[in-house]
Amino acid sequence: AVPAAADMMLEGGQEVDMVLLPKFLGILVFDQANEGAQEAHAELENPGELLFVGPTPENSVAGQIEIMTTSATQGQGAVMLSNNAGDQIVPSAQAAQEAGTRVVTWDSPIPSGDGEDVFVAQVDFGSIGVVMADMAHSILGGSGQMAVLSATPDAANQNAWIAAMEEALEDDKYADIELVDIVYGDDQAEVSYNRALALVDQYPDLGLIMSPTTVGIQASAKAMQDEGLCDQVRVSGLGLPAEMLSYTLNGCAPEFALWDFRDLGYLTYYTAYGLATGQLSGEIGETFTAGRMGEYTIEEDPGREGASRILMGPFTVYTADNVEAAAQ
Amino acid sequence: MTQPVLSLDHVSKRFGSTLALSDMSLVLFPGEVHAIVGENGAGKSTMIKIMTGIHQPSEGTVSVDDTVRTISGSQTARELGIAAIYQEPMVFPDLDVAENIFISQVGGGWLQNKAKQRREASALIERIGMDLDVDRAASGLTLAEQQAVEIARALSQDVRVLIMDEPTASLSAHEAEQLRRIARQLAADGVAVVYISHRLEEIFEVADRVTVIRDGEHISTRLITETDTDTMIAEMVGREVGNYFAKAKSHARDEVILSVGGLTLDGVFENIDFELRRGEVLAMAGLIGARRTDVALALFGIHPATSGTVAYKGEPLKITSPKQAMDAGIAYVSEDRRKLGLAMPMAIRANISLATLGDFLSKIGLINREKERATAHQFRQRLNIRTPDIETEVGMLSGGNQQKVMLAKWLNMQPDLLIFDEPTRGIDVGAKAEVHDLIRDFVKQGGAAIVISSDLPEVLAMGDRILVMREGEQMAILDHEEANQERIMALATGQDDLGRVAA
Amino acid sequence: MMRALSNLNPQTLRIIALLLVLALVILFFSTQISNYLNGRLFNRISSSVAIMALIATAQTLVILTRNIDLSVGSVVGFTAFATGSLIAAMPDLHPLLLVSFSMLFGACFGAFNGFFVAYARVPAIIVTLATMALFRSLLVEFADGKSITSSQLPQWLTSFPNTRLFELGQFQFRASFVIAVVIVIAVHIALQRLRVARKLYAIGSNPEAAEMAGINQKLTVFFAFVCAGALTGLAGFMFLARFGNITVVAGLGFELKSVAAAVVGGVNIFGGSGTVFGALIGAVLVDLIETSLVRWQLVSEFWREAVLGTLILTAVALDAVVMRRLVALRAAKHHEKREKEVTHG
Amino acid sequence: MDKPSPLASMWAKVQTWEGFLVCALIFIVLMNTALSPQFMTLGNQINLFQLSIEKIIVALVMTFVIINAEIDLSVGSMMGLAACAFGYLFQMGVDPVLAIAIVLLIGAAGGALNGFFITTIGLPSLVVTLATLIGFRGLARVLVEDRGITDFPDWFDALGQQGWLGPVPFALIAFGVLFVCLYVLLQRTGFGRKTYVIGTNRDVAAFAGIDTNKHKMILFIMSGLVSAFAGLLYAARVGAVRGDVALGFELDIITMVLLGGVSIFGGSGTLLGTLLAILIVLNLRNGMALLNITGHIQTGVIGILLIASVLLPRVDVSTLLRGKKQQESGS
Ligand SMILES: Nc1ncnc2c1ncn2[C@@H]1O[C@H](COP(=O)(O)OP(=O)(O)OP(=O)(O)O)[C@@H](O)[C@H]1O
Ligand SMILES: Nc1ncnc2c1ncn2[C@@H]1O[C@H](COP(=O)(O)OP(=O)(O)OP(=O)(O)O)[C@@H](O)[C@H]1O
Ligand SMILES: [Mg+2]
Ligand SMILES: [Mg+2]
Repeated sequence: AVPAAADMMLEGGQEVDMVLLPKFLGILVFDQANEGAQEAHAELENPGELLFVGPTPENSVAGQIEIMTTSATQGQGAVMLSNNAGDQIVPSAQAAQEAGTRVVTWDSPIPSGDGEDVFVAQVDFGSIGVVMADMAHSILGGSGQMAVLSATPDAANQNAWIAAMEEALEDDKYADIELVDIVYGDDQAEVSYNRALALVDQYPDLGLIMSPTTVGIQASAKAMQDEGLCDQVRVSGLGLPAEMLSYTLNGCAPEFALWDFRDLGYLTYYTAYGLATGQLSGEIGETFTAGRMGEYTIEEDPGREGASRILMGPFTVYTADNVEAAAQ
Repeated sequence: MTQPVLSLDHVSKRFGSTLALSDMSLVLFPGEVHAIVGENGAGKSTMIKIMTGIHQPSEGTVSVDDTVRTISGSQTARELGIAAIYQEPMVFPDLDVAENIFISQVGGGWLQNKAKQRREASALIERIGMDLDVDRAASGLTLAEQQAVEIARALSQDVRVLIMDEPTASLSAHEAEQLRRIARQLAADGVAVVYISHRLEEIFEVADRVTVIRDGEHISTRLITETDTDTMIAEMVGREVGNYFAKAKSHARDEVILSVGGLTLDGVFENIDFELRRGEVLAMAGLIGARRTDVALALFGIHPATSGTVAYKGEPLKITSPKQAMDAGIAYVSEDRRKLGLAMPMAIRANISLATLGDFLSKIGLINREKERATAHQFRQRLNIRTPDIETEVGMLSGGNQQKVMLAKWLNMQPDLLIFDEPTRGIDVGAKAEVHDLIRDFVKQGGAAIVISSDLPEVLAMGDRILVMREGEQMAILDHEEANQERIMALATGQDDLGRVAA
Repeated sequence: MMRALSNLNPQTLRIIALLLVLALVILFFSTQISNYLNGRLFNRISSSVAIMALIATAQTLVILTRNIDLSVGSVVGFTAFATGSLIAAMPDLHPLLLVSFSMLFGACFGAFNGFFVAYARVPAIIVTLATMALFRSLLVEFADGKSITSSQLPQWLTSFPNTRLFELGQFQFRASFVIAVVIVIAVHIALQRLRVARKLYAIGSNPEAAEMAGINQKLTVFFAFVCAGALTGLAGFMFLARFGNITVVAGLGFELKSVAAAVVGGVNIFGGSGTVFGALIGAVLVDLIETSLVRWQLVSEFWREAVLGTLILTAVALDAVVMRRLVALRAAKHHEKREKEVTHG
Repeated sequence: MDKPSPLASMWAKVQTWEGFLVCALIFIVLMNTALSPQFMTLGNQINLFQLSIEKIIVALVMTFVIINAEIDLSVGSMMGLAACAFGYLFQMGVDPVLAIAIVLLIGAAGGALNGFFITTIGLPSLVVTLATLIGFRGLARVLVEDRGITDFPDWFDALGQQGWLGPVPFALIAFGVLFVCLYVLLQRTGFGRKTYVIGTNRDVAAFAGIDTNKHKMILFIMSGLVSAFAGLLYAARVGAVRGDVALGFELDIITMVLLGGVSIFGGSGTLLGTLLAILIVLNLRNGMALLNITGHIQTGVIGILLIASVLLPRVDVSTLLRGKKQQESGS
């Protein structure tokens, strides 16, 4: 590893074209990430272009592969990818790297780590598990049944987080918390809504629905509220303050967590810029300063051996006390 | 005379290269039955379609009540009181009979009054002299029944001009009679009736005036009293035609090719027994719904019979699919060319080779196009099919020429047993004679033929023996000598008491 | 038994057959799932089926005319989003105005489809395949990364779908469900009684004949699409009210769900026959199966789709076979009748 | 018969739908070349095919199915099922070659299943394949659940990712070969002729002694088989499988076929048309992608193109005829 040059400043003004590639267009959080990236883009006075292109929702996987390939053809300096294609993206990502395009993943990594320079992790996936377990613990008051309502069975990061949570639940502290089921709402409001209710019907003693996806948690909360079940079944997971405000205040979803996607975009841009301009090599241990967000280090990804990550964290746990402020 | 209700002035109609109508003029007066005769492809249907706004004239004008009108579509025609019954009947299979009749009725409020509708519908059907359950879905109707529905539909609106394009083509003598009565009656009520038919004898029963057209041109318009069959035919075909209804002598040989015993299709027909020799023509007579077609379909393997025996060329044969029948050398020329006979949007060539595609294939399964064309050309000459060329879509041809293409398809199979279902339906005298000759040649060369026909003169002209059916039962098999129209009708309608009918 | 049935008309038969299948499915699951048979089940299904019922009705109107509308999903999504943005912008807009906006908005999409199908004579499957993509794209453009959240919506809107109009024991009749059912029944009666509506059947039954019979096909088909659009728009409104949170994926995949519901409900995909009431039952059946499968211990989460596909297929196949038997019976009876008449007369 | 002037015959050719497509294609290619320097590079030209190779392969059989007046909505799910089945078997430690054989068998079986319900039970293909669209996807789900399967043998990945003849990958060659074979099959053989006749009017075909059920069965088995093959190619190209492989591909595939001038009501259309439509769609998408036009606008443009594809050649077939065809193919 290279000697960790104490906070190396990235020098701006270098021209490099970059692509910010979300899972698909039209989702709020990705637009927030774009705002962050644009902010960094301006800050670094990159004369090059920062493109925000993405596939359509129904064509996400094929679309991401296509855009990755085209970016390579265009000789983009870097592609910032919120991967929705799992390892299917690997060949095109590797091709891009061979073509001299840096591939930085954010929000959702490439599971195998192949074809990826570095993953900008919003939080430590392990600690998400712990945090979810803790939220469950405090909501259930230490004991009770909970079920998970995830996005799709293919959502790599949801799967990772659920795995992390299951691991965390091994701890004696959570001995009395029973994870009864994992179901999928396909990240669609109506499916998630119906799944949530089905869970309640199937497990009469269910105390908590843990939904590590913004669509799922909101739909579950609404479902519980509509059916007047909030007092017996609570909802928690990862959600947007703006969407969860009312449910947090009325106790349907007393606790939930999330990170700031603007920051994520901002940090991702800095990383990608550093790599694309050659100021960063991507070596483990390399440290740099990402503008307003301060110092970050490239480290090994504990979740995926052989892969490296930059850990943004920590993320905020929202409760009735702080949610209103965040929702503004 | 009173003022004309509808008139065509120097109307021409072009379809791409074909000139279907050229400089056609025609005047219709209220209260007359105006017959129009002409060979297949003469342009009769086209003229009708111009009157009803389906086609627009390429040149010339249409005027109603002496005022020039552009009839932009069948709705406009309706509003002007012009209704038509087309060559191929058209019903809505999913609606019941009553609804079929009143579906396009104008006015009458938003809601449909089922009871009232039913009453009026039955009244209309009765008036036509049909017996038909008006609550029944139209899907099961026979051609004749469908036709009845269409007529009723036309009658349900007060029409000023009623056009009938070969209305009796699919009707048996009995129903054709009824229909002509209706036509006369309408005329008496002041309606102008246009009556197209290839059955000249009925023209003389029904028409006041008759217009002859040939190759899209107006040849003559005469009072019916001032013309006769021969002149009419001569004008139609532009040549003399021999007496085409003369019965040729039988060519029957001894070898029995087909013997059917107790053939039954449950709920449809039962106990059909007959033998058929090489060189023989067996005619099947009967009213519509007599289920002759179904017998044919059973022999051809479309609706296999449920019981009974079929011996073919001596050996017993169980026919369960058309393929089987065809392999054995049995062919069936359907009565419904539009639905069952021809692939309308496809080329004449492709249609002719259809039943015998195997013969046109090379070892590796490629189609030998030269051979295909050659065959098509040959049949085009032999049956003189009127068409620009053999690549023309069959759908573009006139009814009669379509019929010829369908015959060609089956003749090319060189079958031993040919079943003709209404072989000359909608075919003009000239073509009729040709088809009859074709059938005769066919049997002369040792084939055997079953001819299903609702046209009694034809039955008598073709049949060496005549099998009469009624409601799915075999009434009798008459030898040609003992057969005559009265006798057949008597059997077909179930009043076998000869004395009374013949008298 | 069969004989008795064969006296009824096909449409009634079909509905009876469907209700039988429905009963069977419920019976089956009640043996599989503990405390399955209770008011709760009804409440769940009834409130979740309300939206699909409307869409299936719309789909049926179009299918009857031998057309199809694959754009319903996109229309629902767009309408829901647009309605949401509108009410967010002017929170004290009168509810009725908002509803009529949704329906109008949907009707416009319907008119767009209808124009190309009826007047430009482009096959419906092509037009709507295209507009499905087109409308969705427009939505993404229009949404511009924002999404509608329930916090932006007035209280009355988010609460009305679940307001209980009346209860029968455990059975709660909620606004959304009641509205949906009322509309379905209204459309059902209209289709049977209105003369205009019969023309939908006529056109689907035999377009060529319709042309010859002087039915204004263009207008009728256009009319069908506009009505379907309006109904879909209403569904969009309900979608917004029920889920509150609207993103660009709203309504994704509804096109196939609605076609499935209609088809399972015995609507002939080639037009001419079928009822919206059947479509409603179809929607209920599909929804019931889906919901029950989630609760069925035997099948893991991952088996759901597989089983669902199988069940739909068998349901449709069963229906087809049974109907054929009955129709055959009718024909036989009819024949006998004729025979008798002949022998007597 | 007098020969028309060469110019006139040229014009006549242009007026055909295929002719129009050729012109459109040329225009698009020229535009792309002018607007983006990378377009005409060999790499991009190959990528352009590679990115949708599975779809365009299936589009070839879909052409048969639609000309036959049927439709197969289950192709996307079958591709997914095939890919997942391969992944599953591979994980089970089954020898990849054997696995491939089994997967192809599954494809044929799936097609036969569709065929059975369509021919023997007599259900509309739209309905049957709509159900199997759900069912096959479900089976894929059952096989891989929430796992993503990867690390296939190198030769397998290479098949999808590396050049086979020079820079040309295996899949592209397979496409070429398949196109030629299917072209001959459809346009020159008795089988092809039957496909058209049945599509035009099933009853007429039946009355001419053609076993329409057998024919349709064969077509659907073909469709299933080729879809499975395409699914394998996909797995090889992306080197990993997951439950959502090829989700929603059916619509893109059908779009291409219809764009090629194949009548949705059967009986008319050619493989050449389909090929041209494929080229147009691929070039258009690639061109737009190179110009950084985002996904939803691309789809929108294709959508508009689809409607235009019917409006522009607005010549022959009257709606009546269309209606009739559909009715007969339906009954
Ligand atoms: N839609 C069309 N397109 C092209 N040609 C047509 C079309 N309709 C009719 N024709 C041609 O116009 C001519 C007249 O056809 P028409 O149907 O009027 O004859 P017809 O007198 O009714 O014959 P038939 O007694 O057999 O019905 C024929 O040569 C036919 O091929
Ligand atoms: N009562 C009926 N119900 C249902 N289908 C019928 C009925 N009568 C006839 N058909 C059908 O209509 C077609 C015409 O056969 P039909 O019974 O009229 O015998 P036909 O004596 O050949 O009459 P045609 O003179 O019209 O040929 C056949 O396909 C038959 O199956
Ligand atoms: Mg005619
Ligand atoms: Mg008959």
